[in-house]
Amino acid sequence: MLGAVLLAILLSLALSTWSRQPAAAKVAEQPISFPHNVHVQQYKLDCKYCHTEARRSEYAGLPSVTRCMGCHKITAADRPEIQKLAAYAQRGEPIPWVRIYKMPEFTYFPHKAHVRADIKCQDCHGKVEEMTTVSATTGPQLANDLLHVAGMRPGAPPLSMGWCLACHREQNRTKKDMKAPLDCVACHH
Amino acid sequence: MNRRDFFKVLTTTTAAAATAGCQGAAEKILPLVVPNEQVVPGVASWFATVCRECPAGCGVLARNREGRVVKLEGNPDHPVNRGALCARGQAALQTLYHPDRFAGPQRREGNALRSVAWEDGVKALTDTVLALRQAGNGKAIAVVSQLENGSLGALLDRWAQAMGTRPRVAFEPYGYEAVRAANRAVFNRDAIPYHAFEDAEVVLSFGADFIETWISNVAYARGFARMHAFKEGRTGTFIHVEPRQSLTAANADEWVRNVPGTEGLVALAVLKLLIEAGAADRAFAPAVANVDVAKVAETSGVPVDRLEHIAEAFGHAKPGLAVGGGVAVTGSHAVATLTAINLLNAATGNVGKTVRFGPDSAYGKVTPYADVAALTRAMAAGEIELLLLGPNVNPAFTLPGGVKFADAARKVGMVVSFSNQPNETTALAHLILPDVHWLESWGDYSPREGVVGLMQPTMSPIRDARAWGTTLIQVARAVLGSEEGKGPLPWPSFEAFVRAEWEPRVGPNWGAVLQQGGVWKDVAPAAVAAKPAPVDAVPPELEGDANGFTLIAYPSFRFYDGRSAGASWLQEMPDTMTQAVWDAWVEVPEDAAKRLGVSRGDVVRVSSPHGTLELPAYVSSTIDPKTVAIPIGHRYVPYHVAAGGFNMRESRPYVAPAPTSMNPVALLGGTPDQASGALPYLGVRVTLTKTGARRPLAVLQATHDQDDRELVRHVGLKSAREQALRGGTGLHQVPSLYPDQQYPGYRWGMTVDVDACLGCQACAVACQAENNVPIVGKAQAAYGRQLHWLRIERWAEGTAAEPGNAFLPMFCQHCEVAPCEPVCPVFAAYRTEEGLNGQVYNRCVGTRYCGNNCPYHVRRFNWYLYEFPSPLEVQLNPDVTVRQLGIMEKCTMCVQRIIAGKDRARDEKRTVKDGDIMTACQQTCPTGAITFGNLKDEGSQVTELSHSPRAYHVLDELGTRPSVTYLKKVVREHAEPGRPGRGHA
Amino acid sequence: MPPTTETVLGVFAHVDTTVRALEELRAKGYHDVTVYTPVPVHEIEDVLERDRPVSRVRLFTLLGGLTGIASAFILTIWTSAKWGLVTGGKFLQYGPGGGIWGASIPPFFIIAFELMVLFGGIATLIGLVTLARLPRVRPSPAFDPRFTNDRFGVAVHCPPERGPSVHEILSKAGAEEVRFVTGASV
Amino acid sequence: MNEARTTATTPTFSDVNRDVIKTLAPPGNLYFAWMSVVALILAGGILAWAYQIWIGMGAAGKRTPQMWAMYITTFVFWIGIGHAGTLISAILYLFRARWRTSIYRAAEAMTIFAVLTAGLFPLIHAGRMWFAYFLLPYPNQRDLWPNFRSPLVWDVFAISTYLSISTVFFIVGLVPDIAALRDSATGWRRRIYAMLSLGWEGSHEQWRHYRRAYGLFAALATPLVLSVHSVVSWDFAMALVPGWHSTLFAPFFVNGAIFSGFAMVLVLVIPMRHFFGLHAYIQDRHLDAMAKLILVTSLVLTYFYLCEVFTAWYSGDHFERASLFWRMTKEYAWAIWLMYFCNCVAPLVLFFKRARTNTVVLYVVSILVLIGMWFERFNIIVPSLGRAFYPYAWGIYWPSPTDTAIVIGSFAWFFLLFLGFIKLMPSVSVVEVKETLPPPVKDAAHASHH
Repeated sequence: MLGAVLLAILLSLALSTWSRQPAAAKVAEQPISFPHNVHVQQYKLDCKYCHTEARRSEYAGLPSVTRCMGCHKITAADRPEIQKLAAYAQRGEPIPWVRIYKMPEFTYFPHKAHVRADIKCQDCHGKVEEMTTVSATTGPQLANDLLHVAGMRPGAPPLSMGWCLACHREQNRTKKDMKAPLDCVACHH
Repeated sequence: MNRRDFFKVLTTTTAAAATAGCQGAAEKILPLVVPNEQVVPGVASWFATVCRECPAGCGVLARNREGRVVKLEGNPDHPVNRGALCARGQAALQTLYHPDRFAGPQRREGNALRSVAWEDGVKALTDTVLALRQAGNGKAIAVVSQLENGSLGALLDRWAQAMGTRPRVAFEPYGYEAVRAANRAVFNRDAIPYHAFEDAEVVLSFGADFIETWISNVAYARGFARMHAFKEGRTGTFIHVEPRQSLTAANADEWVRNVPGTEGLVALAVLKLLIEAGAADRAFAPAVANVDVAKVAETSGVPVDRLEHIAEAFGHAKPGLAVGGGVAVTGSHAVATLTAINLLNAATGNVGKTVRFGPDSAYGKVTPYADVAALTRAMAAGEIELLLLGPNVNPAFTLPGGVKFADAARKVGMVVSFSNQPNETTALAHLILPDVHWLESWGDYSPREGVVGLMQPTMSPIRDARAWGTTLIQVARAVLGSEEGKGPLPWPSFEAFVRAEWEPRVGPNWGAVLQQGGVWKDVAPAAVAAKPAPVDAVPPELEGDANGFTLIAYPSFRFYDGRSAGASWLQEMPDTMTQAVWDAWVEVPEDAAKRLGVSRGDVVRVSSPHGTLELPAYVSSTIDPKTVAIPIGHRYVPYHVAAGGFNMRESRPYVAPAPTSMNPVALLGGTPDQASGALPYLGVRVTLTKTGARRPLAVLQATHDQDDRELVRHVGLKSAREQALRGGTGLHQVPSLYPDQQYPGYRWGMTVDVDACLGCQACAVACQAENNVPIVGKAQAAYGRQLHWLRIERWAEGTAAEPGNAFLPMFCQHCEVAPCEPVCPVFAAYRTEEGLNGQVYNRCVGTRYCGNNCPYHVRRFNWYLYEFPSPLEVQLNPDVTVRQLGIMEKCTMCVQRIIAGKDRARDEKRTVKDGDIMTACQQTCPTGAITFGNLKDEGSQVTELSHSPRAYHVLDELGTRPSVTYLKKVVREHAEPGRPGRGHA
Repeated sequence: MPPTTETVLGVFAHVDTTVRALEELRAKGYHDVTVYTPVPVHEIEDVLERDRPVSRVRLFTLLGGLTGIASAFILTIWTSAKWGLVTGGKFLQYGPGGGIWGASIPPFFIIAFELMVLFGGIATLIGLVTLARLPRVRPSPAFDPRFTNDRFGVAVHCPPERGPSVHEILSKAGAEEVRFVTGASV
Repeated sequence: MNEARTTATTPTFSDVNRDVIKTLAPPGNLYFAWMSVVALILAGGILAWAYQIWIGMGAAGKRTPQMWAMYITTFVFWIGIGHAGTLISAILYLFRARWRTSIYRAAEAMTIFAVLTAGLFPLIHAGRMWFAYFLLPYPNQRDLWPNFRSPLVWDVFAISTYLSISTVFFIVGLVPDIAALRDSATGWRRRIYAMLSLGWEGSHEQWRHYRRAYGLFAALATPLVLSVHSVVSWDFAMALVPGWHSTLFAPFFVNGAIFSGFAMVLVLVIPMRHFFGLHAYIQDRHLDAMAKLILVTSLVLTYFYLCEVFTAWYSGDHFERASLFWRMTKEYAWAIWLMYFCNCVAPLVLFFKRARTNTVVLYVVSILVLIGMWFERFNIIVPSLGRAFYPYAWGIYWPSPTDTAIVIGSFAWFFLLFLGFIKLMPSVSVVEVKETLPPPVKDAAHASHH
């Protein structure tokens, strides 16, 4: 009886955490259907060519509309999606991209330090180069929580704390002179 | 494309850490339309400008993140403040993001203000000017600005000339006209000199509150600390003569209480004693021929032996510095007093050494109060048809009650205010054309000769505002019918005017000057000759009941003349001496309080011939028994009132003080002083009556008595010198059974020099700004629920009438053996391997056990969900979590700055070196009382100081082993608590 | 199939008569006896437990308690070693004399004690339930509701042919009522 | 209370069954009136709690320095109350104190309800109660565990263990009694009781394991009782606060818990005896025995109070002395002197036998003891925190309507549970009462060994 009560409490609480922590939108309808695979595989663009801020800022950054137009003034200018882009550029409006990856407010995640440590973008973001539309399922998941409670040790879902930690520990173990912080306040302050 | 246009399109939602995250509608991220090399999202950029919260004109660096200013710091290159900033400067962000800022131009329709389009507003003004000019009545136009001695002033003067108006009035409520008048009389210079506190050995101040507001409080506090703070055995002496124990007085080695208005007598008596002792120029003997020291002692309430002691101390100084003319002691006697002080300086050879004419203060260019009073009379007489009032000009609040400005303003056909937020004067205005905030504007300001600070927009205007200069250029062009590029005002905008003004001065170096924040050069002191004219130190003329109390209306170091009162950080920043927040009070002498039967918080009616105020009493054991004191500048802060509706969660923490007048200036008569044209702030006697009502003050500190707990520790000057020679550390470690903790990398620590701390509270506000610390309102603060991570405590020792005070900045001590940590059930509090007490907000459950177990009580609990009324949330530091309700928080030693500093060092492939990382409190401290650094680095300043002989830990007998080390206050032998001479009865 | 054993139930109103019946049955070699009592009665226990070992419940308790202690120390030491967080200046020392011995053992004793009691108690309950064959979905045929009130029951299980003799023993001992119970064994 | 003695002679086994079953008869209007009152107060408390969760802990009167106040006071109070039951059922069982039998069931129920009430308070008290499960050691995605050095985690273990063991003990004790109820009940009640009784029959084989298990439970529960309040006392003793940091606290708290627990038993049992007419089972000598225990624990408590004062004085520790002096003379002096009166002076009347057997006197003394013991916890928490090391943060706590409503609501919650219990379960143990009665014998000679 007591166990059932405890389990019920635990369930509701797990549910409550899960609903509280931000997880990203799944497949999202973007204002312009942007194919990462074409840009990366066909045109061999480096991630940081567009996401320029990643190496110097907390944020990876999105390319400005003028940067897009730098190529697309000529390249594929006749395609309907590119014409949408041109319209934004003409109006001087930013493109309202739908956000896929988001950290909770209480977590500090600097792209810069990760780029400096030679962590590949794909390590966290998955094989973006193969995606037409970027999507991800991130953040703590109820099923995972329950498996843990049941005594199993499933791999942590992306962008959950256990997942960050697994990689930090792995880096420290495998790479020389690597000091991926495991200090709480390094990310939570 | 220039930067301002860029700001308009830069909109990233990614950085707004304002509200707790939750799932919901898909979040949008908006990239830039055009990339910008100056601003990288996620990386701060810094823009130099000049602080305009008071005429001191300190240099400011604004930290801009994603297009919005989130923090202000002093400009380290600026010669006035050298990186430091006072509390008001720190809180300027809250006037920038003031929720009540006008959304755009407003026009009065009936009693209400209605929004109008800029074109309509400008047209209304243009039409009025045009009509007046056509009627040949240009003199019916008056322009009033604050002290503007740079481009804006020049533009205003050109405009006034072109429109044929009256001469512009540069109105500052604190004008120090008496100082100028006395300098005219003695040195034949109509100027306010530079006071080199740093070069003085003894400072003798006659009511000059230079730690609070006097002329240039950051510069002088800095200079004072360099002269006074104990360093390698060297230190100066500071003697302060004032009828009440102000914050400045509390910092004096010797505070001498005199009867109000007798400063001049004391100065003359000291001069006489010096001349008699042969320590001063005998040429000045005739000036003091009539002075009878014994009589002075009787009139001023300063005993003869005290006077002799002062004279002896001052006579030995090579050089000394005598200053006077604080606003609170400016009365009809002020010119005589300051003349006496000038003579004292001249006779002891300080002029040219510590009193330097040449680098004169901008205050010398203030329009004397007499002219302002004359303008008001002209208004009342119906001579003024159009009154233009610049930003920070609030005569309805700052002019004395006797002047009846509001009545006069009602006689004016059109009152136009350029203020960007509502105040007592905009309530009278017919048209409001909001100027941009100084953080959003171009301009320049010269705080003293040789120093010109350049102002640039640090962000785009957050509200629909337009530079005052631009508006006036437009009006002028419309009135004159001239095209752009032609006529007396050919510039398209004020920005263009500023650039045109600077073009000849800087030429191609514009960018570098902009980055530096201005241009400065040393100005050599001018040689001046002193006229030893005899002085008749008469007492001040006081209106009102002869049996009443002399009213001291003194400038608040929190709000200046009231212009900073819109900042809630300042409202909740305690007045260091009383530790009261939010509300104003009347300081009532103990005996009088007993007679009236009032205790702290009882409302007292204060009546003068010109008005009455009802204020809660603060019973003081230190103030002159025939005097009461009220701070100037306490104003009502409308946005803290609940907007209505039943949303307790948001409205409850914001409780405003009672919406009645708290302005002691309203009690003054306002007849200008004949000799100087100054406003006699010391000019009325008031009567007190008990009303029977209560309005309890929110006083944050429970007691000023340490109860022998040695929180603040003293060391006599002599022993401090001996110890400094001998070396060795003052710390004694409490033994432990456990081995010492090892720190693999850095170990962060701090030192606080109690001897250097002046109690100015700048650090407290800097901390609040840096760390997203919310304010809680008066009622909650009164109940001990304030959230300050850093507080300045005042501890008093000695007698109640003449206590010695020490100021103790208290924040998380980052104990090595921290009592807070093991009691936390979830490891939300733990020790990092770099020696910090980490607090993980998202892990905290809110058991508050740590808060109980912290012997220093520095942990703060989020009792409510504290809201930041829009747009104040824009100011929030994106690097720091905004805490949710129900969790503990505390000082983190600015861990976000530590992380950023380590990151920078790693970019340069090195380790952090001393000075790389500064905490917010350390950065802004004018006196350098706070040091932060790596305790494992043997060469770092913090290591050196923590091994100082003066070092101690607060409550060290508990064995908490704090990482914060305090340095004992050095007291002059005669002033040591418990020694005769400090007035131990 | 005819039953291999038969149950004879005697209902007694008094303890002394019950004891007398039991003594008699023992003397006659009837050991397969179930006694129902409203309360545990020493005299009856004395007769029945004369040469039987003590209940094995205590083994459960012991094992439960030991499991509790062990799991508490494993849990506390393992979890604190996982992060090695320092609180209050107490930290894990690695190296000589360190390792898990550097853990804050004294506070963990409290957890160990509590888990010992908890696991011991739960194991005891499990022991009780298992050994006493609880819960019992259907009442045994020999049971009579009066046995939880004020009557004592002696159910003797014997080969059918011995039934009458048991009946006689019980009646003689002073049973209020003696009857044959059908379709049951223990 | 001068009710007529209903049974002059010793009851028989069937009398016991009859009398106990009688208590479960459908209740009258008075009962429902009480239930309504209690439910109403409880509703107020629940509303107050909801309000507090919504608006934040600021709704309660806490502040710096009193980060803890009435919630922890009441928490410790209820934990203390929860001591008498297991003490009676375990320790007195091991000591074979026969007078315990008639009251132990009510006391045990009281224990469980008190612990259930107490258990709410850490939740009510937490700033983010929705994250309170962070205190439980369970595997999770974050790879995080609680801090086993924290007394609060010890609390979690101690209280949940205590609640589990007490509940098991209670249920095990109930099984034969419910079987008795089952055998006299009909209809749905019978089916429910049949389920709850686990098919208990009272066969000698069942009794054999039962008695052994019961003894083991008692043996486990005995140190547990002593440990729980010791652990709770360490919440304070492990902290640094002057007035808390004392090795005296564990025995001091345990003794106080027994003291208040017995007072609460009397408060519950005296009306129960009156309304259910259980004078044959809960006799004056039972009350007398409990009164004696209250007297003894009161005297011990007085000794502890003196020790506390002596330690503060003799230690020479400035902080301790200042704290104690302040508590005894300044703003909260009324509370400490009220406590001294209720806990040390009032129980002295129990030196007189006439007082010990007079239910009115006993009842008044018990109520005073409960008030005194609530204030003892208040005096430990609120004034000590208000006058700790740092004079800057000295302060006075005032309760707010919210925390007052919640604290009062907790009493309603407790009484609601107890009122429900007495009508659903045998509030006097059938089996154990019978055990103390002379067993029915035909031949008097056989009964001689009693």
